[in-house]
Amino acid sequence: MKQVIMGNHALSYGAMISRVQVIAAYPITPQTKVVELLSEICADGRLDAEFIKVESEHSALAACCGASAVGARTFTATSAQGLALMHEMIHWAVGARLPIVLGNINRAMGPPWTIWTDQNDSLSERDTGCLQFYAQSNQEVLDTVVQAYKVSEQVLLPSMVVLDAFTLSHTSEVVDFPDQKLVDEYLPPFNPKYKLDPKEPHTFGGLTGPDGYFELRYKIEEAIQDAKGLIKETGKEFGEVFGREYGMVEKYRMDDADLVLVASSTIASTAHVAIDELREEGKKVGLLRVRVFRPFPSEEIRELLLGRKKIAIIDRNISFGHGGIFAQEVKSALFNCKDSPLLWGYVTGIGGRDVTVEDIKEIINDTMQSDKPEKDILWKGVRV
Amino acid sequence: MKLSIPEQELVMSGHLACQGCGATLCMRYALKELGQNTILDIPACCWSVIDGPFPHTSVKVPLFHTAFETAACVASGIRAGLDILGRKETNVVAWAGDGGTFDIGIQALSGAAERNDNIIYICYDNEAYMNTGIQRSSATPYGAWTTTTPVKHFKKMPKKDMMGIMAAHRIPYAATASVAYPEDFIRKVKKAKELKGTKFLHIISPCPAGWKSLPEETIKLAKLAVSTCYFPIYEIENGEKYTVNKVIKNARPVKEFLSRQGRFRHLREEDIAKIQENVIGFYNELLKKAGIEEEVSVKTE
Amino acid sequence: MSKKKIIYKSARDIPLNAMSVDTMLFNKTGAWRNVRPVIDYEKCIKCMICWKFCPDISIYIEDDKPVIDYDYCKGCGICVEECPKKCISLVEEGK
Amino acid sequence: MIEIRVHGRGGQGAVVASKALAIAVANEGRYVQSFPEFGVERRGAPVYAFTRIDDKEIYVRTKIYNPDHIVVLDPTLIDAIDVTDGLKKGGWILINTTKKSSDFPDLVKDYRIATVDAYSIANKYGLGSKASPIVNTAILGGFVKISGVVSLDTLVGAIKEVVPIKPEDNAKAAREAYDSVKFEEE
Repeated sequence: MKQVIMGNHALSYGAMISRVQVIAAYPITPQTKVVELLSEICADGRLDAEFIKVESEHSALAACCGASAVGARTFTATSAQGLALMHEMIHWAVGARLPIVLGNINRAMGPPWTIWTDQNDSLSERDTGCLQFYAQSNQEVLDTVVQAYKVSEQVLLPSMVVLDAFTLSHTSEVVDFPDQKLVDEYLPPFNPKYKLDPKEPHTFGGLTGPDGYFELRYKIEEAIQDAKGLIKETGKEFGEVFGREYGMVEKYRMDDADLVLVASSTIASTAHVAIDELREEGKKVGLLRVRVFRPFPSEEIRELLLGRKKIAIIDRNISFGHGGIFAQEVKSALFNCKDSPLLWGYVTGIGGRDVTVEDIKEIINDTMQSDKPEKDILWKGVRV
Repeated sequence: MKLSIPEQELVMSGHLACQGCGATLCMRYALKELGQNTILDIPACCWSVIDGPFPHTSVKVPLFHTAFETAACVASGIRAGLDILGRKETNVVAWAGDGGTFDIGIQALSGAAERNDNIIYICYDNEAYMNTGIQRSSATPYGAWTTTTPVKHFKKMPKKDMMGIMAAHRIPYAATASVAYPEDFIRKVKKAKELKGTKFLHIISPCPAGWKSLPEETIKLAKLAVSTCYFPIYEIENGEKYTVNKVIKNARPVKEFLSRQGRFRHLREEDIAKIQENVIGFYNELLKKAGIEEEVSVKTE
Repeated sequence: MSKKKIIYKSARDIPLNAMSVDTMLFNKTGAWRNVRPVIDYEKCIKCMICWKFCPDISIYIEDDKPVIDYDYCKGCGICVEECPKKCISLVEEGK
Repeated sequence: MIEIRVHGRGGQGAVVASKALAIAVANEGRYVQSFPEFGVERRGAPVYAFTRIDDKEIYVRTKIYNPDHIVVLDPTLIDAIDVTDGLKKGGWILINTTKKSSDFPDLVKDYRIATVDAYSIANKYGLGSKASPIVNTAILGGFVKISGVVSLDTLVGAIKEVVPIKPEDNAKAAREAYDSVKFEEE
């Protein structure tokens, strides 16, 4: 059944239909609607779950670690400063191999205070071993929460489902609610092999010297690489059951494209329109939307971008001193490859500045008209 | 032969504690009463190491090692998980040192206490950051040497009154105990086990390395801490009903406690007098709160 | 419960989340001590105070009397100090 | 390059010994590294401390796997762990013990044994407690005699620099061990 709901609520409903059992969360703009709705859902019995209203984001994810460690499916959501405060516990969830799903509303980092979107908060967590999904629509937010649990609970790593502040979180649009019975079959109950259980007592996380820690970290990398196949598998299965297929990336009008625009989140969504308009002008351009940032889709990047003439990448983030983060990662995936295309890295939309269809068309046209990028970081739209 | 404490042992030999470590006895006594149906979560502290390296452990109950600030909130999470999974009978115990309780973990503890989450929080207090080599914490007493309060600048602030803070949260039960009196400590663990809501136990646990005391005198010091009123033993119910256990009528001079520890060797007479005054002052306040009229005096034989 | 320290040869057989699979009993902490407590059973009144205060759980009860397990006793001396009958003495470790 | 491993237990001063030796070497104008086996030090638990000495700047920054000499502060370690692990053949093993080198038959085969009763020297000068005397400075006196890495006076100067308390007593202990260490001169 379809409803018109905002992105925040898509996150809450995603958690609801995934039958999460413990929620621990702390409010932060623009995520507050997520926790408010979940509080009502728990209160009126639509979801049989314990909701711990913790005193900080650090404690939110810590409480989730405790709950997940005893075998309960757990959920939390946060944004920007809250995600940064959780950083230590994201490492903890990964090291303890706890499949917690964390909704993150992309919001720029303060100071100065800002509540508008960019990707620096979530991307700052890229080295922790937590999976990262970037949604372009409220429908994808809801669908991805369910898929994230299915993947996480098999690889035993936490997942982050990311949506833009306001352009998704507070934007209402039509969302189809998957049938609960089908979701229950698609996503079986969480039943971990090892957990905190007095009947079979174990200690988790004891002091580990150089003779063992190296191997434990190797296994985490093994698991996150396995996640690539699982993400495609579960995305395909989701398509068969619910009619919407998902993968590591989304290809849009790329078949004969000489120039491919690489983008993510709502900028990628807007880019569909820019691509259509430029196609009408006879320009052979296509869009590659990166849906999963960790594990990074290097294989798809090589398969779909090698041999193209030009690549333009839009980053709504900046790794100070080096440039856009998607650009860096795409470059590194294409390195060591024969006929890897020239690549223009654009940084735009920082701090929630709107990125319009015109802006994206300008980016593509600039790329077409120049024979090579003048600089590593091509700022677009900043008043200099 | 009737034992004064339960015979079952849920802590095993081979653990890595120093010779004469009070903290191992605290755990041994607590688990004797808590029993097998218990889950521990332990933040950074001596016990993070005492339990032993991966893949070994010295306790017979599940133990979740966690980050320094999170003893209480991880316990809240464990409790919520167990409750939703229908395992409400399992004891959930946050087990932390003084640093993880008085300093870095106090926010999470206050959060759990304010929510009255059904957990037992036990702080074994050796009065400094011992696992990292004896740095001062807010549980370090006035006058003490630590590596961060050198003798010329010994700790000027008094020990933080954690029980007062927990009383202010109106939690159902808070109590202090001493590792020298396991019967009393175990009675309080049992009481905590049977109450719902947040229970806080604060047990003084001498540390030979950090207090610069003899390993064999750990129990002797834990007794002197009580008999000198340095560490009063009492209970607070719902933040208001005070009960003083082992009421001390005339206290042994606090010097007897201080003099057996190298961390106080530098104190001059006037420093010791100041400590004596504070110790007796606090204890008299406590007696008043417990409705006990007469005041304690210091034995001067 | 084996009495051997476990070292994992490869990532294949290492438990995922640094989970314990054995006790610390392999670690004979008795090697730490340089003095050992010895009970004089003539004077011992079997009050079990030594058993009660042993931080290494290395005094066990056998037919109603305390027995020191020298595999694990670290020689801290608490039992010697606390014994009401002073019937435990400290002996220099095999000099 | 000379590499030395000091064996002790937590709280016995192995690390301070390695540091004192390092300062002495530096005071004689040579290059040195001094580092503990970074791990969990617990009073009583076996610990290791390492010193690397050379005439030129030392670039290697790894553990020491094949020490030239070892110093054993606590005789009970000999049964508890393999103190000779990686020790170069013919290297010195200086043991704090009242026993003679011939009492260590399996060690004497491959290595040169020296013994010094550091416990009684430490007790004589009130270093540490009766239950756990601090023998590190005493035994260093013995080591300097057999290895000759630095002069006794330089060592005593370094000891006074590094020991937290009783510098004079520590110095005397080192001198006494220097004189009383027993070893067979080839």
